[in-house]
Amino acid sequence: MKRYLKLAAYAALLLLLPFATGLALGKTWVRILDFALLYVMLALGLNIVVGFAGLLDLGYVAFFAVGAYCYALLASPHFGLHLPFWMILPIGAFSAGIFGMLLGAPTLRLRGDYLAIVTLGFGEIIRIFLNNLDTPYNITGGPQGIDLIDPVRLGPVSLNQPPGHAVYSYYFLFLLFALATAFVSTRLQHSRIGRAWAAIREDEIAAEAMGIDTRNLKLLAFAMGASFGGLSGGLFAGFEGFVSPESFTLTESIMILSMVVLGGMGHIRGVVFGALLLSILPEALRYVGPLEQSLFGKIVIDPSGLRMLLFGLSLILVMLLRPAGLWPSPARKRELLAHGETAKHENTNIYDAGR
Amino acid sequence: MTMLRPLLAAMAAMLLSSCAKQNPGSELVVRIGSVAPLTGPQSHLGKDNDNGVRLAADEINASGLVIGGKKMRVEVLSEDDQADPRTATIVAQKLVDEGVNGIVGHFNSGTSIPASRIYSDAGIPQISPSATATTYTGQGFETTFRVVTNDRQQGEALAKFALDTLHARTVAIIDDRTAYGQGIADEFEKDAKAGGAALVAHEFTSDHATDFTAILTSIKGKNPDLVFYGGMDAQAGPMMKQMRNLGMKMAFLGADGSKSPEFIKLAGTAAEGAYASAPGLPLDKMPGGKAFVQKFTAKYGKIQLYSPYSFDATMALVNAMKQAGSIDPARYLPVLARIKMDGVTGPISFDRKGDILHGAVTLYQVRNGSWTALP
Amino acid sequence: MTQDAKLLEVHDIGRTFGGLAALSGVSLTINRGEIYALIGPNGAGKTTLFNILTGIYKPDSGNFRLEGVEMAGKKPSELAKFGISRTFQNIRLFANMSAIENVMVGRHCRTSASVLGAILGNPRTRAEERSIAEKAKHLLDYVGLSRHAHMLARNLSYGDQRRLEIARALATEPKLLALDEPAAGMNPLETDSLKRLLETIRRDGVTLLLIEHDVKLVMGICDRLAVLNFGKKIAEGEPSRVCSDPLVIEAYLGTS
Amino acid sequence: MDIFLQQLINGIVLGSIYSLVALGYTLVYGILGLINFAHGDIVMVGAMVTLTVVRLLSDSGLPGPLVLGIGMLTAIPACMAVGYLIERIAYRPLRNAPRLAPLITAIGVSILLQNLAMMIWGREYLSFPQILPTRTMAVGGASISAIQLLIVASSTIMMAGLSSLIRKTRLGNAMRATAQNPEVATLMGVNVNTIISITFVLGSALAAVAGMMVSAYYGIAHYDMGFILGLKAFTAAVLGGIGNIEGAMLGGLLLGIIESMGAGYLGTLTGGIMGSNYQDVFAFFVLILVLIFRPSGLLGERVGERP
Repeated sequence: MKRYLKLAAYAALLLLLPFATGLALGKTWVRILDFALLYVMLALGLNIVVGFAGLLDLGYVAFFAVGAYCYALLASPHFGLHLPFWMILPIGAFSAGIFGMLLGAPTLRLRGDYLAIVTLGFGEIIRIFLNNLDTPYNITGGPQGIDLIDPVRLGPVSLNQPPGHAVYSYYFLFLLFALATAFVSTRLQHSRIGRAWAAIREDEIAAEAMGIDTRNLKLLAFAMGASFGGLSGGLFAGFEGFVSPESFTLTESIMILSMVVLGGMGHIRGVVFGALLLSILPEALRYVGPLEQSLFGKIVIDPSGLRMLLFGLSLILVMLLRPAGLWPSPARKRELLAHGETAKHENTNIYDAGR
Repeated sequence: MTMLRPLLAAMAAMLLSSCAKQNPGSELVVRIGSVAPLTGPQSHLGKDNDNGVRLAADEINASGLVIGGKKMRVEVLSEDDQADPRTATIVAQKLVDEGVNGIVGHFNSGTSIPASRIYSDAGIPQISPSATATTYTGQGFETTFRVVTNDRQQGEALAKFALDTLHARTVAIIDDRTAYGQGIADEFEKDAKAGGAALVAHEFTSDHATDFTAILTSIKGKNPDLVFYGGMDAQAGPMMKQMRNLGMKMAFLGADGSKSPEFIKLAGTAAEGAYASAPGLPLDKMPGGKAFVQKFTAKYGKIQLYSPYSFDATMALVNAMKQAGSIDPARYLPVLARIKMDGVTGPISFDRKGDILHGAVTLYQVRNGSWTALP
Repeated sequence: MTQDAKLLEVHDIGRTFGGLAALSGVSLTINRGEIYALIGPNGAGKTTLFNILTGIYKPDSGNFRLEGVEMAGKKPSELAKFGISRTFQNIRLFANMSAIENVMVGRHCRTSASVLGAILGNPRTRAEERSIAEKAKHLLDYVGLSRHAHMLARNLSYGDQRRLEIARALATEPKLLALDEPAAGMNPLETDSLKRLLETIRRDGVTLLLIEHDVKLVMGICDRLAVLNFGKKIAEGEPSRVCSDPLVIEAYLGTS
Repeated sequence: MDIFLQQLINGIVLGSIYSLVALGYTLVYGILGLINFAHGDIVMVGAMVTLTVVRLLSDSGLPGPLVLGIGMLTAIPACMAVGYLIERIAYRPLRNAPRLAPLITAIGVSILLQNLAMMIWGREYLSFPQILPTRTMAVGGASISAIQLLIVASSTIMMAGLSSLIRKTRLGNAMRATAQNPEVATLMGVNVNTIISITFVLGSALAAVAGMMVSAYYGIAHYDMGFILGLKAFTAAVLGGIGNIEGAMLGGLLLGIIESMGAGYLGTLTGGIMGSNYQDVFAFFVLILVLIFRPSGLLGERVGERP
């Protein structure tokens, strides 16, 4: 009975949250929450690749881009196609999954940082193609991006009507998808596939010897992670109404990786917390200017610089205080507290840089 | 999760400070949002825009403008959109929530377009001082304006200048694959080809590159009469220097993004003789132009690029409010759409879509170390 | 139904590492239900052959067949499906997973739940999960580790880690269990209990291939053995006969 | 033909610059096994400090190369101090933390350094006064300038100096031992923490020289320049083989040449469909190909996975 009470309390909180923030802090913060939920999906997707299977991916934003462009191309005047969103999202997720496999295939024998640079290269390659496929035929709109993307439409109702309240309706849509992603991730983690991924992360050679086809399972990890990214990309395109290559840079991939590691790699709740924190913190730091104003009466340090400086500082401080992440998985925390040495063993396995 | 409590407390404190500024009474507070990238590769141009808005606000506050019997005080809310489309929408929503009466921004086309939807939904007029992509005003929003000529207008002028004045027959084009650079380069290419010039090379770089020797060398092989660059000063300057170092003597023509003191500083002695265009009329020819240059340089140092346009955009907003006798966006928006005024960059009036009407384009050349307007 | 007595036939296996002939023309046969040992001085090629028979290395020449099926060139995961499982000389357990999870991973190639099954949690998948957990618990009892079921593998004692590795290998239901120096670093007491465990495994129908330096253990437990020296097989047969073979004595004790 | 030669020279000069940055990078990378996102920003600090000194002395009438020398001599200790502080505060406490933890602090340090530099040196692009001779020599139809030669020469000298230090000196042995196996190195009496600090400080000194060279050659410095340089150094270091000094040099040179050739000839190669806009795609494509055939880089030692 106690469990249901707790669950009901969580549900109530999540349902009231947007309206409470909207009233107290303004619609900006609801929009920030919406983006935070998209980042939760991205972080959970990357967590499958980095957290479960232990494959360092520095080009994850490419799948976010594939999903976003799938949605943009299939629901905008660009090609004149206006498919319904429930049809495009699976296409976006599926094609992102294919790209995930495309990335996975050539990199299977690579370990650690060699894999990292290839995934980084892959992310850049996708962004550059998106930025340049406006000639000879205008497929992606090039640097101009794609504009006037149809909003998400549930049957007759478009989430953009009434205009002012789009952020609320998108909040619930994204909440639904984020919860589904978390549910699927949890189910995957405690399953036969999840254990196989963990085995690959711990010791790939032993996993292969125990009958795990590491090649297929690594591809599966890339594909699953990528499909979450594609899903989130589609929702982003519908919400933002405009996509351009500038949104899918290497810095985004690094930020998503930071969310996973800082939150608690391999631990669903930790990754969700990391995603929420690192997407809300930079926006909260926008108030540094007014804070200086009210404290010292005038702007002492240039707020925009100070804002990013504090963000960088917070990354450092959190990792120094919580090396295993803010909310690591209980097993990981137990063994880390045992003594530093054991972590040494673990970090030669997570991905050894073949030094 | 002990981390959460301090974080929430900090946010609450910050929030209280930001809305403590409502002071009722005799003054009519007008809030103008000024949005540009204040961090990252274009931060020097973003800050320049912001300074243009601030100078206009100071001037209006000094002049003691009165609307509806109350003395107007303009307050500038600056935001950093980091030239990122997602951040642009968050910042736009933040300004709408804070009840801005008008927006001067954003800087890039890639951020102005997504943000324009949010301002349009909230019915708040937005004037971009620097976004030149045609799609920005092509979205059919009534609240979207710009005081800088769009790519098409500037492309025509540049092509006419290259072909008729510089008599270039063969042309090489470089663009930095940004919404701005590619937009202006494609327009120039279209008009140059229409004018009978042959395009011998179309090379590409990026908005954070510093080495252009490879693309310049392949252009050198084709020996065009003129090299056109669509992109910003941070690349145009070093590119010009490397062009001369490679012994390439042909003319260099940049667009408004290259016409800044930064270009001359970065290109060094190689800058001599470079051409570039800029929308509007030369500052010193315009009424108030000289005064603007003096006041701006006294307060903020050298004018970078678009601060005169952000100054004009702020003035346009405030004049529209004055003529409409109200600072309520719904009331002064129609007036703004039909406004006719003289800005420091030239006559300001908008066409149906929000582009500046018959926007003049002036060509400049670097002569003994500074941009001089060509007749 | 008398199955063919020969379980594993190794035919003329050769392997070189950059010019060095680690193995040349090695052939041997392991019969079903046997404990077969591979002995020989260091550098004789035991581990190389062992790694070939478990798919880690590919042989340059020759082949080996399990129950008549060609195995050379197959990946270790495929060999595991066919019934060849192994342990490692320097214990490669999944350090941050609990003992029971380690063994459950061994069940992977014998189970089939897919991603969809995991997400939907349909009855078939749940039943399979239960069977995996039960089999794993049973195997932990079998090797005497049931009280450490939820301890992280890295925190187990050295002897227990050895036993866990064997339990994990058994989880794949192997026909042939290959053990790479299982008694290395064990005191006589532990070696003796290992010996009893191996005999129990053999009694329960699993054929064992063993690399071991502890001659006393080898002689005491194996039915047949092969002796390798400088990459060639110099003797094969019952321990008593092989011991008296002059070639073996010379290889071990050096020429008198 | 001289266009091809000029492209080759462009590639070599660009490659030398990448090598300059990659040398310091791979030194630290080899020993810490960490993708040091902050390295590019230490190069930026080196460029900024040199530039500030050079601008102060530019009207003092001292000859160009001397001014540059003084600039470098102030930049090196500055970067060494920054390097030491970073390692001491952001990396050492996480020595035994999970592998990806120091990666995040490196990202944090990179953001910190960039914004500190923005506050100190402002947002404008700082131009390098014209103090170096811009004489260009003709080399069979193509041209190479004095500073380009200086860059190629200095990267080779630095690589040679560094590899002899690593191979022939007591410190070098200790560094290699720590890189291979820190635990055993400690048993052999090597103070691992000191060695790692020294390596970091040495890497930062190399970064200072690289920063000076890059800003002198391109005549430009900006608080934001570190990110791209760091990325190119990471690519070059991996291409050459992580932790391998000669590999970093080779990787840097190759990357420079691939990019220049890509920018120059991709258009003709692909019949105009792909042009210089796909230069980075071409570079990453070649990198992926190399890594498929040599999974630990061109000169990286073959880390055979002995079971």
